[in-house]
Amino acid sequence: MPVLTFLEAISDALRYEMKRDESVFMLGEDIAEYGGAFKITKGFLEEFGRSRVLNTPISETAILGAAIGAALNGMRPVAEMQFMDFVTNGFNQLVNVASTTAYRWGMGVPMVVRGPAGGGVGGGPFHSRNSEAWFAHTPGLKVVYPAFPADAKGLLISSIRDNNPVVYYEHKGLYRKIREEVPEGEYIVPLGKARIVREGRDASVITYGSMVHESLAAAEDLEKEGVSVEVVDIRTLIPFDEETVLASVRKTNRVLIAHEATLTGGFGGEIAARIADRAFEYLDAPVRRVASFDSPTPFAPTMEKEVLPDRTKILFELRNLLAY
Amino acid sequence: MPVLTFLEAISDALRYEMKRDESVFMLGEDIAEYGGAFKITKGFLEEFGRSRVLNTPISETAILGAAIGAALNGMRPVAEMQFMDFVTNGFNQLVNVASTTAYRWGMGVPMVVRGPAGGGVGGGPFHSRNSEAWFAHTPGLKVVYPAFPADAKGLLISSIRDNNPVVYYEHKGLYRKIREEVPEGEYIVPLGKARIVREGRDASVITYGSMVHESLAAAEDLEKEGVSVEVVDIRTLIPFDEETVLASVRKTNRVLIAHEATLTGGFGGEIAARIADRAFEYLDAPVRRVASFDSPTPFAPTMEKEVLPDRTKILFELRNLLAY
Amino acid sequence: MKTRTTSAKGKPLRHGSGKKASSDIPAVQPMSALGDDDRKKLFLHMLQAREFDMAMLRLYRQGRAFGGVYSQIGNEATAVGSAYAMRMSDALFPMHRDIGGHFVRGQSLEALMLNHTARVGSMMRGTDGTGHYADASKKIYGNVSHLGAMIPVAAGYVLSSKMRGEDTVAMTYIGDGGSQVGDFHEAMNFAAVQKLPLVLIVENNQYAYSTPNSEEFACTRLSDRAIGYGCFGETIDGTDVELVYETCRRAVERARAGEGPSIIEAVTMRMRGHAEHDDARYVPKGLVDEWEKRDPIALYQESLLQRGVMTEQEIADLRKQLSEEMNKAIDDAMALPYPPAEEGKKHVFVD
Amino acid sequence: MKTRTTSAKGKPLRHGSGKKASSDIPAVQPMSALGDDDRKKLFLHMLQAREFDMAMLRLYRQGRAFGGVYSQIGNEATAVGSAYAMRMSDALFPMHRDIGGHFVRGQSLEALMLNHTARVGSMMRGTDGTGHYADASKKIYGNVSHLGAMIPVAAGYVLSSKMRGEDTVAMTYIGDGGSQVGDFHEAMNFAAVQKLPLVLIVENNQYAYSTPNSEEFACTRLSDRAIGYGCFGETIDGTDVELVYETCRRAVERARAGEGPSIIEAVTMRMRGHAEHDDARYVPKGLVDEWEKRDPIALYQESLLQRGVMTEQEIADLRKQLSEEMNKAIDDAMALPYPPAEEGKKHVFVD
Ligand SMILES: Cc1ncc(C[n+]2csc(CCOP(=O)(O)OP(=O)(O)O)c2C)c(N)n1
Ligand SMILES: Cc1ncc(C[n+]2csc(CCOP(=O)(O)OP(=O)(O)O)c2C)c(N)n1
Ligand SMILES: [Mg+2]
Ligand SMILES: [Mg+2]
Repeated sequence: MPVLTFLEAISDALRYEMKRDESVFMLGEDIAEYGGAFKITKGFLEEFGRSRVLNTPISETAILGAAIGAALNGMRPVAEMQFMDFVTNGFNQLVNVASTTAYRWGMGVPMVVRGPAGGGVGGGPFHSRNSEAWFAHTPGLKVVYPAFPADAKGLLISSIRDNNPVVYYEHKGLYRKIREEVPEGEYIVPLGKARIVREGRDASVITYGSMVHESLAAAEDLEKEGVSVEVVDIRTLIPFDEETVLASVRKTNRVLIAHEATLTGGFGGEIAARIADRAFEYLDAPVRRVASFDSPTPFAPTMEKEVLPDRTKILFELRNLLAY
Repeated sequence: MPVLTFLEAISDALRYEMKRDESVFMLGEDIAEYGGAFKITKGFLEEFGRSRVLNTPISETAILGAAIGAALNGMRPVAEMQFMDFVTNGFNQLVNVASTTAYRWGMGVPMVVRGPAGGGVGGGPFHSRNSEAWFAHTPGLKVVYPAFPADAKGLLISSIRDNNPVVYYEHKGLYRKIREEVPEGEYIVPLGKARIVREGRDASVITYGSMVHESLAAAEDLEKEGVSVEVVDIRTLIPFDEETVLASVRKTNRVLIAHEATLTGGFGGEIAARIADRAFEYLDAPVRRVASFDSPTPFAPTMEKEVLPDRTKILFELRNLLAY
Repeated sequence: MKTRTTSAKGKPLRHGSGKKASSDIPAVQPMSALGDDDRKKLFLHMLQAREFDMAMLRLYRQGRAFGGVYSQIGNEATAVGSAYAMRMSDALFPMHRDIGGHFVRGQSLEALMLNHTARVGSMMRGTDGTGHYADASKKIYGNVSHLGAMIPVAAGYVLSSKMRGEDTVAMTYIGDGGSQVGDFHEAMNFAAVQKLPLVLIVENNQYAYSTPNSEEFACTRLSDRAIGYGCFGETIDGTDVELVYETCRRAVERARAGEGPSIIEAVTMRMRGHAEHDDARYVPKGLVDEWEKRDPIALYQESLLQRGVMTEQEIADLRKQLSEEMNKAIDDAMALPYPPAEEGKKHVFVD
Repeated sequence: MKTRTTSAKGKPLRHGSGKKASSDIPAVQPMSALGDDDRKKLFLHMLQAREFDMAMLRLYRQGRAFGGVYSQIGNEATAVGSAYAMRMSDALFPMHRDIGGHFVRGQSLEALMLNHTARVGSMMRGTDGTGHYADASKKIYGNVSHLGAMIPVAAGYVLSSKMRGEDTVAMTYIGDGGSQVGDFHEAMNFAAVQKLPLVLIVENNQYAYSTPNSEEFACTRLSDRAIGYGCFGETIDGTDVELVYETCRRAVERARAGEGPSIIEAVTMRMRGHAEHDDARYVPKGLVDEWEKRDPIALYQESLLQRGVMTEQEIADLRKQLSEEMNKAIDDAMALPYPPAEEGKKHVFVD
């Protein structure tokens, strides 16, 4: 199996689906000649032609609306947001049009909105947001946030084949940092299945996206001290794999939830609530969360590091949890 | 003290602030001659003139953007969304411009966005949404959702005087249904203070907006059975009065969270998470939530009733909680 | 310059100021191959729309309708004439005053009535009402409440037809008010760049809820926006069904020929309140009186009689028949219950 | 018709096709009361902008800058000429290639350098960088990344000035790419309806990131959008600082006189990549070569020398002085640390 970066795995999934299914096409800003701001679609124009690798004007509402229209007309559009932050300019199309169509019309809207999200790379307030909780609170949308190249590929293929609108987050900090073996060709990871990325007995970390890696690092630190931490990567927020999460908590009896999005109103609240409800009797300690401080993401590296969660903060909370 | 409906209390607050402070003005669709879709600003045009009761084109982005600009230029604009659902068309202005300005520029953006929200009145998918959780997850915005006329007045006055952007929800089902004595003239309810609207010993319901009334009704039902339920109206989501909530839970040891917004990713998750963290040792039962089913709000009355939470569903969950 | 007006005197057809003389509005200049059968159909569909409207109004007055009841009186010629310019393989994305177009595409009274009253068996299962439904078999894709949101969707629809080499055209609508929403701009610009086969009808009925044209926009004609997108634009009298048809037919032909989108502003008057709860007191009485004289159905009836296309008797019979059908549809719908409650929890996603 | 072009031959000034001959671009036609002192200032501020740009570029190459480094080479005349048309009591809402305007309003090199490198003491405390800052003392309100978002904000700013009877004008900017964002539409329409004193400069530098004009819009001139809003529109050569100044001065005067907003399209070329990471391979070489000849600073220097406003020696001295100041500003900034980490957790709200 080839070793691919996170970014390459996404390109691989897109290319594979574009080849496999004529109804798949891409639209977005600068995705044609330029191959996209992060070069995800480099070479796609040459391979698939201009009509399937469609450069659009800077018009997120038009991009998302057009994707919905194309999806209603038998296509499987993949809309790229140059940065996921810009989805706010087409927000209405997603939360009111795309998300309600199955319910109202009984028709699928098989579209994927994907793009780079997340902080830690000096992007500042407008190129760092983790907005997945907005969409997780919008019935009718699926929300995916992978952490590993192989998952990124398998989940993206599933997202494209799904008949519902999927918002697919790519943490830009992982693009070139994380690499692993990724199966060639057909490779599917179903939506709605969490994955235990590290087994453990003493505590569980429920996490996704960039924080999976920070959690694994913290778990390794603790392993040296003889403590065994389980790390669960939920991978998709919607559908949410409650069973796997609850099973882990019931096993370890201590749980920390970690995400990079800001704390208040983040999806960690939802996870904590479900645990406090359905695994209540198994809890030996308070349900804790590690997340970004409730602020915009600052630009200066010192300040950005301060507000973002990381291995050290996770480690700190895990120690508290274990000491409880 | 005059007895006012919820709607009249809002008009009263707006009128009072418009009279008191020249920098307060209103902008929105059909708010002038027509007095707004719900007649909140009836008579305002005559009283304050066209420039302070500004009819706008149907342009939520322009409305919210202009409000930000006016706020930066010494005014205290109150922007009406004809229905709060339409805030999605100006979403970017709120979540990226308004919310980050204090942090980036050190400048206040004293604006209020207000409008009718919520279901139960046959509004269907596009006139019923409770979107407060989106904004509660956006650092830099304050979020208010009153349940009583006097609070509506006092909180709206505080919102207008606040130097930060405030998203202020008015449940349209309460507009003409709920009335009570409302202090005349100056009346302030500070943002960030929850209110115990009913004291109790055996369980707490943490709630806001329309569900405060359903929770009170359920509490009354249980009182007849000799059970004493405390009902806490948080009133503002951001800032969140964690202390009052935790104190209630520490007292009753059983907690139900109720809101009309859809369950998954709703603000109830945040409340549950904080309780499961900071009141963990006081909990004698799982933290439960009652909320809308995760779907758009359907139009047919039978179906709408099915998905929305109400007194009966709260009662059912309270009984479970008490029997635990 | 791609925008022109058909105003005979070159005066802009706009501003609900009560100053517009009916002589400002050009007479029909038939250039069509419309036969008498077509004319009868145009008339029939306008009548159907009116009957439907009056029925909803009755239900509303009786307290038997709920949700917003949006009358389309005054808009029948625009809705019917435009939809009649399409092929059945084309796609219609109507707005809230375009029920006439649904009839053109063969939608049944029964289905519409169930839909609007959210009865069991309605096209949206009761999840929503009004013209928000879709019927793929008739290529009708209804609107959402958020004005303008369906313009980019219609654009994407024909973008994909075009990708597949099909010659589908999409026709969609927006009000004088809705034209100020950002979606209008992004979608029409995108459609122009991609030369999409999209026809946008701007239904300028002088008001957006209570807001008159003068507080909505400051341009001479809303079709002048076409200049800023590089597409075709035209402003016409929207009460003249054959003129609407002809204008739209040309726009549809241009679209199908790959010449890109058009913006057709059809000038009419919203003859009732925004919805039935609104008494529209803000509309100057003179304005309404003036437009009363331009009732699209009365005008067309007169024209058909004059041209001998239909007789008084035929028209009376037709009206009677439609009214009976309507009453039956109401009775049938009202006899049905609302959908079962559990339906509310189904199909948030498709499989 | 309110839109016109200053293209001498009536040819549209657009399309980065490499086909534009420099003779298509009209020569300076001074109508101004610009004195030689003004001319020296215009030149100075353009040079400051260029120096700043080159400095950021150096830092980037040395790996000492972070975030996006957006060069404005080619845009100096537009940024400086337009800002120079304002009073200090007016408000500037610049975009990412308008540093020239900041200098016009007296922003210091030091403050800008701290800001762009996010050093301690920077205007935004390190919360953000680039031209996103605001400086109320100079009435500079920077942009957010989301293109177009500040147009409605600028509109609201002068809406409130107008309410208070002040005569403040706001000038704001958007790119050829950003002009397709819905905010553009909603804001300019709103401004036109309210006759707001707003001047929008559309900086058409042929590309939006990698996307050429032809894939962004299909209209002849972006200023033609003005027709659809009922405001004034004009397309000019954006490399000619005095022409830009004159055009903007008229727009500012109209605005102040209550005649409403203007859309001025200034045609230039983005001479480097979108940001420094972008080698702009997608731009045809011929196009760049052609525009090299129209470097706004070289053109103006030539003009000043010819007219005897400045001597070669004066210019050489000025350049040297600016370059020294710049090096000092860099060294000073680089000697400072980033802000303390705790700053990240402060001031999410104001009191
Ligand atoms: C984005 C948005 N904002 C506000 C509304 C509320 N609203 C519904 S219809 C309407 C007036 C529409 O006027 P117009 O577009 O002229 O259509 P008309 O009803 O006159 O046919 C308004 C303001 C809405 N539906 N969508
Ligand atoms: C709403 C939005 N979508 C996408 C982007 C990403 N983006 C940043 S600059 C840019 C190109 C801008 O082009 P233009 O407006 O022509 O300005 P220029 O950089 O050429 O001066 C893009 C696509 C953005 N900033 N905002
Ligand atoms: Mg209208
Ligand atoms: Mg550009």
